[in-house]
Amino acid sequence: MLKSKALLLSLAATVMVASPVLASDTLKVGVQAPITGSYANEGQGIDQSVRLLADQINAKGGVLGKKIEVVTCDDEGTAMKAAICAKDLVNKKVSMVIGSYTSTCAEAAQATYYRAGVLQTSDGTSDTLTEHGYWTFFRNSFPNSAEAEFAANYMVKEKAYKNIAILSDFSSYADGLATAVQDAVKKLGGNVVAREKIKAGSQNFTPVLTQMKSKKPDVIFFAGYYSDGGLIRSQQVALGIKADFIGGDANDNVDFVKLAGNAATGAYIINVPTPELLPYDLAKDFLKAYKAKYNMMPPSIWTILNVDGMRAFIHGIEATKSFDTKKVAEYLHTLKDYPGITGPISFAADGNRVGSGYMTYEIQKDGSYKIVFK
Amino acid sequence: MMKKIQVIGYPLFFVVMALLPAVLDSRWLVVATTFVIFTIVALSQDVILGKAGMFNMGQALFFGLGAYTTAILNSVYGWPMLATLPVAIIIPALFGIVLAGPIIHLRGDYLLVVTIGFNIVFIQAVQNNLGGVTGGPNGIFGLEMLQIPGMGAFQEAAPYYAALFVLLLTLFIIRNLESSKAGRALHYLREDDLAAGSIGINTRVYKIFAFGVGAGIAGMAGTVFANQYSAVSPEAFNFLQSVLFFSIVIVGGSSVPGILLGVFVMFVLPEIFREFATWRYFIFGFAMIFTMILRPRGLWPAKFGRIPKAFLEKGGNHGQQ
Amino acid sequence: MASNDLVLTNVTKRFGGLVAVDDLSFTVQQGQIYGLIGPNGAGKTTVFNCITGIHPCEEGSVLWCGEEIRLLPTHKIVQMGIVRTFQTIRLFGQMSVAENVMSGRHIKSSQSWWNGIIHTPSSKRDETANWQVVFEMLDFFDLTEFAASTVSSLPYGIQRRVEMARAMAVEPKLLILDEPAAGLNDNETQTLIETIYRIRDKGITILLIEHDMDLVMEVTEYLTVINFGSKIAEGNPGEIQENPAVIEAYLGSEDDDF
Amino acid sequence: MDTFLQQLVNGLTIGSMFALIALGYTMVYGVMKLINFAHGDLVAGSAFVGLFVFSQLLGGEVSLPVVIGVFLLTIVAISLLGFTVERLAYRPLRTAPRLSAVVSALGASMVIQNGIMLLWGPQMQIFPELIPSVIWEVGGVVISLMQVLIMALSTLLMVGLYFFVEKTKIGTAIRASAIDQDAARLMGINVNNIIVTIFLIGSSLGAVGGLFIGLYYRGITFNMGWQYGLYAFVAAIIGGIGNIPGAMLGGLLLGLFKAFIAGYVSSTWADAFTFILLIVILIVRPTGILGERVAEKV
Repeated sequence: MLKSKALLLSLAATVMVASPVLASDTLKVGVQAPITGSYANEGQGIDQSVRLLADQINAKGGVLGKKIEVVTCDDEGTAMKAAICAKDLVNKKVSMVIGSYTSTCAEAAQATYYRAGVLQTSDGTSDTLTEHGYWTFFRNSFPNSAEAEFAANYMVKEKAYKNIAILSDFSSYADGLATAVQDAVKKLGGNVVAREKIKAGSQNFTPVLTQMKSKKPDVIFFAGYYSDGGLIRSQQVALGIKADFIGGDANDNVDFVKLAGNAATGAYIINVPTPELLPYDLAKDFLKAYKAKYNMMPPSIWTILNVDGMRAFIHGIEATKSFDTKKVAEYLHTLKDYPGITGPISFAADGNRVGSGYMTYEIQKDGSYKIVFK
Repeated sequence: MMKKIQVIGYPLFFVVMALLPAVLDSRWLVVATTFVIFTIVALSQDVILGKAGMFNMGQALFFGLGAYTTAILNSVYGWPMLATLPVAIIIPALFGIVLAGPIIHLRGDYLLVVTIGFNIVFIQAVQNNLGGVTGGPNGIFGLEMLQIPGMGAFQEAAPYYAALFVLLLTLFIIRNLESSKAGRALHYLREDDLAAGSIGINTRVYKIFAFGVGAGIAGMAGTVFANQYSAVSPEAFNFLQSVLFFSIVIVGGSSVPGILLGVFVMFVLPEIFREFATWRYFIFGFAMIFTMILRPRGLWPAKFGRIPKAFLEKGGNHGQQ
Repeated sequence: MASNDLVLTNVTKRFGGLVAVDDLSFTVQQGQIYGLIGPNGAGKTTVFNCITGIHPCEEGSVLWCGEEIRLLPTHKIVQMGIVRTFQTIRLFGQMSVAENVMSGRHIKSSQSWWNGIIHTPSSKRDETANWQVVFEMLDFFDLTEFAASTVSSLPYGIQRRVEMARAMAVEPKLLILDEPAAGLNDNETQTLIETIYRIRDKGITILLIEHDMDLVMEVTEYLTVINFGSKIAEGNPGEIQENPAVIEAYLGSEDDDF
Repeated sequence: MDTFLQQLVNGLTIGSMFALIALGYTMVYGVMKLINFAHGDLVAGSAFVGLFVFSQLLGGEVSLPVVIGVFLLTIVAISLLGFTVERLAYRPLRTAPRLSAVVSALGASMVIQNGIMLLWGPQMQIFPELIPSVIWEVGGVVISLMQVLIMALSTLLMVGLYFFVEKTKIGTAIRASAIDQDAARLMGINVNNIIVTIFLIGSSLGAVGGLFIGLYYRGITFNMGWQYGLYAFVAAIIGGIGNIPGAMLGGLLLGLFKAFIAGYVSSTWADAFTFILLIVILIVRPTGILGERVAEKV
């Protein structure tokens, strides 16, 4: 009896403490992104654009009358920090999380969000992200397998390369993409002459490239990040390897061109459109606002994809007139062609974004992109 | 002084630790759990580095081996978490023994680089998905979490209590080690390898023993770590982690309170000062330098003179501080 | 072959091109106090290192109790009952006197390696019994009052006693002392002489190197003199003092210890 | 065969850089018996200072005097930084237990690494293209002007250092201090000055290494010092730490190992094989290839 009384008291205390929070009428949106570390500019881009979108929505009166409050946690691009971030954000009672940039960090945090019923959207392209059956997770980009099919089709059918060399780093995203490309190429009857791995950030890739040279590839497909891709391209040219270079989506970053220098000219990159090339009015408006607020362009398309993820969540809340994440998720799993900055947004039942907006770009002398294949 | 701490300090410490989950939110509970786990690893590192005086900078390898053993047994073979514990002790311990065998005759810095090497080889092996069971660069996710029956709402604190229990077990082992022939042999060979041999200690065997015990305890920590995150990934065991454990033992000093302080200073403080994100490690480096200058033997150095009380009362107390 | 003798036959030890010990033979009989003397750099300590396995010799044989120990590792030789002290004291500096002496009980202790992890009633009994011996040993060397002191903080003379106590804790059959009187004052040296006799009275054979000729001539029963690694004389103290080769060696080297 | 020769060139290029950096470790170790963990971060710092000197101080226009100016100013700045590290982090610990000095070195490494991050940010910076990217193809082997420069300048510096240590009075004093500091002091050698000298020389060589990294790879990050430091340290150990020709040999060997292992054995296991080789070398020769075996005096 005494015990239950104590329980009641403490419950009352909790309510008293908690009620001001409820009364504040905010919708908490978490950002889990690498604010520091190797992918800092991507992480900061995500954070900035989420804050911009929140400001825009708040200016229009918020979501169902609630203002959006953004809470950011820096996962430094490491899985362990991501796991801590997840608990932190859940603890701060966010109802949705935007991020993270890398598949590894998104995956390390997934289970925690799932258990807490917090919606999560990430640009991570690793296929495994949507294989756990978590109803809370929505991918705002397109999975590796979609990119792999596109890349294989481009290399084997469009360009008819005879010898294809594939290179990746050790990260789950890159290794997964490279393996998917390898499988897709084989399925189309292409010939993979080399499949090698490099250590991200190790700078000296000449031994691997030299060895590839002896296999006489017509093309080198690099699945990995721009910070290595730029160097690989420049070292490839310095070694006199005549093969074409195709970089996977994560090479799509302004630093790729800076790192590769003159060698960047003629390199191909496969990705969904870069921010500047998005044909939609929504995109033009958002980029203009971004430029006005931060005096720079978003670092890459990934930033914008994450914004679209958040927009879909907000739309879900408004359409269901509910903050119940379960209801919102149910609605989103059947979402069809909701207009997005990066094109129409549709989700499959497993949380994958439906469609494939991939294109191949060729880097021009002035560093700009030219679409060569859609 | 020392005595007082053992009599009052330890029980007090454990009471405080046992009550912590009641006041911590879930983020700080994660930090507290990791604090306990890192303490276990640092204690295991201390067996090799502090007690036996061997420059080991690869302790994360044994920690990782334990974690991966648990993760693989749980995810691939479906063993319950708790059942993996003995295997997660034995496998790292065996690795410790086998790896130490050919290298323990190496002098200080050579040993240091070889242990770093082992650590790097291990990381590359798990990244390359050795045997198809390590999950590659991603690691292994979605492990079962140890449930403690009857904890109800406190279930979130289960990994914390599991870690705390293992810490208790570790302290029990360390205490036994200190008052045993084998434990003293480690101190002797640290102080003077040759003199230790000259009174009949088989230094080679005891150096390997130190690696075995250190690796076994680290493996145990690995199990609770895998349990806490319900995941393992290669980067959590890379050699920079080994550097952290190495620094903890030296900064703290080779004693139990020293190591607790060391883990607090080297792991918890940076978490507390998260807001100063970019500045914290900069200032931290300075703190490490000044700690070493001001207290070259660590914040709380090991004290010797562990003589059974009964004999001390008989003998003089001359010179005892 | 007498059972508990130490027999060196044609022992040769080289360091690179340098012959440190050259074809040396001598026999230490059970119960003797045996002296090994010679000028500085004659190779005396090297002989000890050969016997105790620290630097095994390449040629010759070292027999102990009828067994060849030339190539055995140090710790095995200790287990067979040969224990030494060092010219430059080698104690476990940060540890207490009692812990230092306890190290000598290592090979006498019945604990297994796994008792380092879990104690058993018998390991606890063993532990207590060994501490008992340590305190007897401290008593024997008059060190009880320093039991808990850190060794490195003690004066030199006391450290010498601790080192001997540690060696004696092993319960050796043969005790090898490398310049036990070095750095001791007259009083301490006198105590040392008495101690050596008391050790011998326990039935322990003693082999020693010493520069203090008064001490050597007083305590030893038999002597071997070496110079440049080879034997130049052997005999009882009286004979050695008369031996012209020995006088030549010491005077020739202008060694003022003699 | 072309591939083999190409790998040889690759290996010698990276090996020369390792050797330059390894010299800094080995010289400090020789005299102080201390692993200078901050050395790798000095190397990283050098690339950033070089970037700053070029773009902020010397106007950002490429010309030969400017390139020489970048090298000289950076070397001066980094050797001063090395000097400061010695004063602040190592000198107060000269009589302390060895492990405390190791941790102090780790602390210094952390300070420099995070200092770079605070000054230049966490993003990768792009090093300017100071050397024209000229390449030649000789019988199927491609070699760039940058590679030739790296190998030539490294060789020159190493030969110079060798003669400095072997033939000059200061060099003799360095060798004497390495063998026995106390005896050297008794012979009238100011060991403090010798230590300052080796820190200045070691940091200068590291500075050149850092500039090479910037020039050759272009992309520089604040935390890249760790990996170069680790590999250079391994090179010094392979050669026999404390031994100057050993560091040169170790650096070149390590560069070649890495090239041939990544090339011929497996790129996915490159690191593992490198360290397995190191371990095997140390098991066979416990003090490195040119290291001396020291018997403990009893």
